[in-house]
Amino acid sequence: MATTPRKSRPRAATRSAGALPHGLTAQQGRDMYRKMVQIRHFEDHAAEAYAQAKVGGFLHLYIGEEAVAVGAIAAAREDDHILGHYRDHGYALARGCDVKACMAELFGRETGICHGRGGSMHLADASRHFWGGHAIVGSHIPIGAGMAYAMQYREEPLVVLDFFGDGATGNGIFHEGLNMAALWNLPVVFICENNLYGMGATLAEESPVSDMMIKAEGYTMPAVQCDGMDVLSVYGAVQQAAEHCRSGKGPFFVEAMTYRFRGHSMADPELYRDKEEVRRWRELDPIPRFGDFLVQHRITSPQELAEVNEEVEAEMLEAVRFADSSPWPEPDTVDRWIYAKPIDPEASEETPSMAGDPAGAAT
Amino acid sequence: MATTPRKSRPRAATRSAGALPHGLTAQQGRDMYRKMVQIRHFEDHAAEAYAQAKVGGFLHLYIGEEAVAVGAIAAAREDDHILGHYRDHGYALARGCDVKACMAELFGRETGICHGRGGSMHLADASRHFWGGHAIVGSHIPIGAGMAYAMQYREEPLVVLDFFGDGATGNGIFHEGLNMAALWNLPVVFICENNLYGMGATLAEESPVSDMMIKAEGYTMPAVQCDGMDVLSVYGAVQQAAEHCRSGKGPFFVEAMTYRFRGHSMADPELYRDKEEVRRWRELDPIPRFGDFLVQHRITSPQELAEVNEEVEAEMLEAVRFADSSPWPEPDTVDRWIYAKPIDPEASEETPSMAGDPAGAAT
Amino acid sequence: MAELTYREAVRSAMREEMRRDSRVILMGESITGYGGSYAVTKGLVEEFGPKRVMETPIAEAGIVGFAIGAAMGGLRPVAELMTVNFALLALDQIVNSAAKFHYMFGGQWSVPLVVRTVSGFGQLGPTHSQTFEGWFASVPGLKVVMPATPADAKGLLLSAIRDPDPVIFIEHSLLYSTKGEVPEEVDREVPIGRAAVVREGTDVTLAGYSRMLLQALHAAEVLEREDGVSCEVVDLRTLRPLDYPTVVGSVGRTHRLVLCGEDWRTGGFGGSLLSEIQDRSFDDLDAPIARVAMRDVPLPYSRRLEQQLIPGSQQIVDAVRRMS
Amino acid sequence: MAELTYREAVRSAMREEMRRDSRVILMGESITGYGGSYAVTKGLVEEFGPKRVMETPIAEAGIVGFAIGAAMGGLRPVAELMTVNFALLALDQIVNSAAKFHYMFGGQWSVPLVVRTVSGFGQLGPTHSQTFEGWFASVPGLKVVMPATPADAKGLLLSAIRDPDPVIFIEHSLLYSTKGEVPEEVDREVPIGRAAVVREGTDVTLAGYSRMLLQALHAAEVLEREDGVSCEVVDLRTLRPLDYPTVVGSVGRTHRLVLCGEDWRTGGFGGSLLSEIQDRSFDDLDAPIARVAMRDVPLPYSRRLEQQLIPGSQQIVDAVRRMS
Ligand SMILES: Cc1ncc(C[n+]2csc(CCOP(=O)(O)OP(=O)(O)O)c2C)c(N)n1
Ligand SMILES: Cc1ncc(C[n+]2csc(CCOP(=O)(O)OP(=O)(O)O)c2C)c(N)n1
Ligand SMILES: [Mg+2]
Ligand SMILES: [Mg+2]
Repeated sequence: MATTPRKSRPRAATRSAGALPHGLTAQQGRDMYRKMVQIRHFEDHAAEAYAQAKVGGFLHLYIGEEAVAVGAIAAAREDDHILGHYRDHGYALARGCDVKACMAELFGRETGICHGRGGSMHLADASRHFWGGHAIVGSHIPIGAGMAYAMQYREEPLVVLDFFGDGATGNGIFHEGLNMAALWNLPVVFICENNLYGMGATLAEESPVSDMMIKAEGYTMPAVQCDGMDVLSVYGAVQQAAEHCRSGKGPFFVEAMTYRFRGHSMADPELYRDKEEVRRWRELDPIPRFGDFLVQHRITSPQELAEVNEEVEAEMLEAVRFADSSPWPEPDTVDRWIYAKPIDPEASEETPSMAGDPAGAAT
Repeated sequence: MATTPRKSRPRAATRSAGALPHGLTAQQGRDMYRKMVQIRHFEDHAAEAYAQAKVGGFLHLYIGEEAVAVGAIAAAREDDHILGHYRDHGYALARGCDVKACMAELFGRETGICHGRGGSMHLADASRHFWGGHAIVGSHIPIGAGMAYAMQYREEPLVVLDFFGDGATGNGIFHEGLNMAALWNLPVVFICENNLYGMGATLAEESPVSDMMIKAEGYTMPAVQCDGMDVLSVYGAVQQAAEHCRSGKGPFFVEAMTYRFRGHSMADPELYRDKEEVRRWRELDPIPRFGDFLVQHRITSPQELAEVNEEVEAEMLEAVRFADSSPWPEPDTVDRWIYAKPIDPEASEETPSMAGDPAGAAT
Repeated sequence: MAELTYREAVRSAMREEMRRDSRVILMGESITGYGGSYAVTKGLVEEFGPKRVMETPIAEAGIVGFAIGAAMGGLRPVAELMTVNFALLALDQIVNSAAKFHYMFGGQWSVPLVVRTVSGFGQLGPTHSQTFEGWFASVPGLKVVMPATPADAKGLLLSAIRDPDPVIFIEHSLLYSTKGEVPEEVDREVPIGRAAVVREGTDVTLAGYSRMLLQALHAAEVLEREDGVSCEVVDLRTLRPLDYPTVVGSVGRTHRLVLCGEDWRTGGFGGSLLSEIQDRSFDDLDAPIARVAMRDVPLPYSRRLEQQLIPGSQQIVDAVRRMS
Repeated sequence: MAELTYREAVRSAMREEMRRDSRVILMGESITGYGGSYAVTKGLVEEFGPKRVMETPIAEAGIVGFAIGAAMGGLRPVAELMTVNFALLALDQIVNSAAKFHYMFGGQWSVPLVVRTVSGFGQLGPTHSQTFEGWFASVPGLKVVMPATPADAKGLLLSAIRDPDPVIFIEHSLLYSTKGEVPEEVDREVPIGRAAVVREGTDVTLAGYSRMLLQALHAAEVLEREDGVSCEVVDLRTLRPLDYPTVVGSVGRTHRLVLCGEDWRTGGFGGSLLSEIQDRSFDDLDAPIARVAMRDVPLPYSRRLEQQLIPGSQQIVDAVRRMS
């Protein structure tokens, strides 16, 4: 059982003031910091609203793992495609989805990013190329491969980032998706968030190998491991992966070693791991760690960081207010969107000719 | 695309007269030869009966691959468990199932080994620890792992041999089964019959790696490749694998490189491979090859081999006669065996007490 | 008799059967350290150890396939699929393997397997709020059980584990904390395949199962109090094989029938039931058989929309009122 | 008009749509070199190349998931699942992904996917002889089409490919070699969601789809000739959304209805149909609605047993005779 955090890779502590690795600008660095703070505060408020029964169902917090979504998505183009699993607030916010709409989704309101239909596990924003929030473990892995195929087919220089957990690798669908991506050389980065647990199962209970990247070998897929508690390490890995994909070299596998500070979902009594382990990992909290780094490198100052925290907190309070005061979906809209093209046979004449009508394509 | 037969491993041609490798006795060698001939003749007759519409449905011939089932099953104990896919005549006959009952199954008769219910794809004989004939690709892979678990749990020194094709490795269920077998260190030998095609798909279309044994690596499972056209090579590989399993060291993966001389099923027009490739593989026909070997090593003589052929042919003619003259299942038996313990609510009193009846266990 | 929750009743059936029969093993996702996503298996790995309470990878098809093999190898596996929504991943193994082997291999062996799974809702969103009992109940070779009470949960699970055939045992997440008297004797099986008249009445029969049985009982009270209508309530308990005689007998007395389910109206199990009972009871019926079912919508997350869709006692009351 | 087989009709819909719309791609097992296990896709890879006619691994869930993603990425995938028996492996993707996305993401995008698959039998044994249209038809978000004739096979497949929603398109192996007139114009869609009265009559309505439609037509002839009974025959064509008005209208004229399907009686789609039509037509009906369906048995291999079980025109004739 992997109970001790891995040694993190050497930090970029020797760089000169103002310089970030991987060609990142200072502004990009500050943005990444803000994004991580946003996710953290968003979820703290979500958890609070859950305790007040304003948010229901399953709520899976990403707290502790923020560096993965933020680092990875920052390394991609804005129009690269994102898919992820149900622990999805991080992907949404890292991609810049509207904070209020995300919060309203959790509150089940009409103003929610999916109009309250999907809830926490099913955030999505097609306009920002964020394709969900998928609650069936591993289901989005072949879906991501399929999107990558569409990009390749249409000769668009876009890459798909597909995020999933260590637990997903035990499911056959993971292998079917990787196999197809490899067979057809598709531009998809598979990002495994190895947080050592799949719900209550430990890594050792899920898989005979503890490095998930080994599973890419059967598909001759290049893979790297990165420190998922270090946003720069993730950025670097995904930058390399996305470049590889974009240049037509096929899929890439990134394993981010990370840890969720909270339970699997709000219902989790966390009996399967010990507090000491959690404490050790909390010391690697990616937010203060990256904050310190930015200060050390004089990219920002402690005051600026405090301001970011305050601004984000104000933003979240506003989001909660917005969500809480937003209207519920109208009862008579419950049938909306079952189909993109609803067909009402009740409206049909009784005996259409067998040859059918020559109406144009619904494309 | 793999169109050329691999070089076969060095043959045991330098051994002294009467000696067989792997500790095999001369009698065992002759038995293995007879088994291969049985399978070949059985299938020739099955194909003929199919052409006469006496056998229906899907009929998948094992012709060319006989060395795999025969070598593998000879290397196992008689009470080791066998599971395989729909191309299953070879497993049944190699395991010593009644030839007449197998033929009658193909003819759909009550005397069939499964009373005509299963047909060619679903042969089985529990009394001989042959658990089918499974027609859903890959489905029996976790089933074999589960049987192996039962052996381990019950501390029985038995091993499971689970046969499947190269095509099955593209299905998620293959991975789920291997993962579990590895996690729990189970006594199961996974035997991949790599015949270069999954129906009409070439190896290159199925998998980015052409050696299926590579797929065992993600499970840290030991694996060997053997020459599936050489019954001794298969015997040696499976002997090693079964020993490994039986001594508690966990699962083992054997890849047998082989080739089906006939189409995927009787319906196959074989447009996807060229005749020249088939011809080259036919030169490696495992039956004359092993026959020559036995003669060379003076374990048998050409006359004896000819006798075997005649005896087997007579046995098969008799089997066909038996099948053809066997009774059909009685119409009113069609509901038999849907349940092991049929429950007839029609026979119930109308208002049983809510606590139910305290009848004993149906164990 | 002891008062147990439905959750405790399920757990105690497993515990007692495991104590009695060393062949019984459990397997499933997060059923050990975590204690099961609905805490049903809590404490069992501590008592029986990891060889008998197996933590599995997230591999539903593999889990069921593995359990089938274990059953063929002489064990009595109880496989938990965390919810019935994930059972879709295992349908091939359930339908093409478990349900077929005894038949297609000519009765040579059976598959004594229990698949425990859970239906339910509660803002879980469209992918996590479905129920598919009608699908399972359409498959010859499967037995399908959906208990409504703690006593039945225990008694039917005992029967299911002892049954030589594959049994799909569907619990309901909204019932886990309901309480009821449960007989203590180990061998108190409730037989598979028998419905029960749990309330006698003269005017209309309400037939339901699982959570809808409780809704039907509640509706019966309301109808008695407010309308003076006397409802007979039948708990179907087993959907396959279904105890038609009990339902037909009840309809013979009341001449009216409301079928109560939570699955989608179109294609739901109620349609099949209705079809069969109409055949058997046509002359007894004074009104068309009514159905209460889920509207044909993927159940949305939003509390308001969800509450509007979930069938309950009010819909049953309405259905009865529309009849008379 | 040209005379085509059902197989050619399906193929020509794909070919024409692929010529018209470069976004249309096909994917499936053995659909290229082999030409498809029922030879439906023969010649297409030669015309359109392997980027548009994709040979896949044997990975049903992956195929459908991949096709969903391709659809989201702007393509119009037609995924072939070799038979509906193997579709069980892909049910999660069909039900929890394809059918849900448009709804649960609040209408942001749709999944214009066609899953082509095949029902049928012919000594294929218990695992290979099933049909699950009722399961698909119970899922809101899916459209389900089962054509009976070459003209409909072509016209409905054109509609399905152009439809923005996921469509399950179920062919029948025993129909592939049947012939019929098919309009040649590329744009001859047959609309999804409309049934057709394919034979007019006055005494009883026979409603069926796919192979059972032909059996119903044959039964109608027999009944006219031998019994002087005039049957109206309705081809349902689309099971979801179902064209109830056409069925109800016909029952309004004939007052009797036989529903003809091949799926298992218990839990089969006929039950759902019966339930709904009974609701709508109760006052019109002079007799209980009759159903012809598969007996609840895993279809055995043996020819004799199989022939005894497969529903056909004789059972329809018998059902009508029992009614009058
Ligand atoms: C197919 C399927 N099986 C089971 C579940 C229940 N479930 C939800 S999350 C989860 C654990 C997933 O673990 P992992 O992939 O490591 O992701 P993490 O939650 O650790 O981020 C499980 C078992 C599910 N949603 N889908
Ligand atoms: C799940 C599933 N998908 C598809 C099929 C149809 N099918 C039967 S055999 C076969 C090819 C299998 O190839 P392989 O595993 O290599 O075995 P081989 O036939 O070469 O012995 C296919 C696709 C099936 N039976 N089951
Ligand atoms: Mg995890
Ligand atoms: Mg093969």
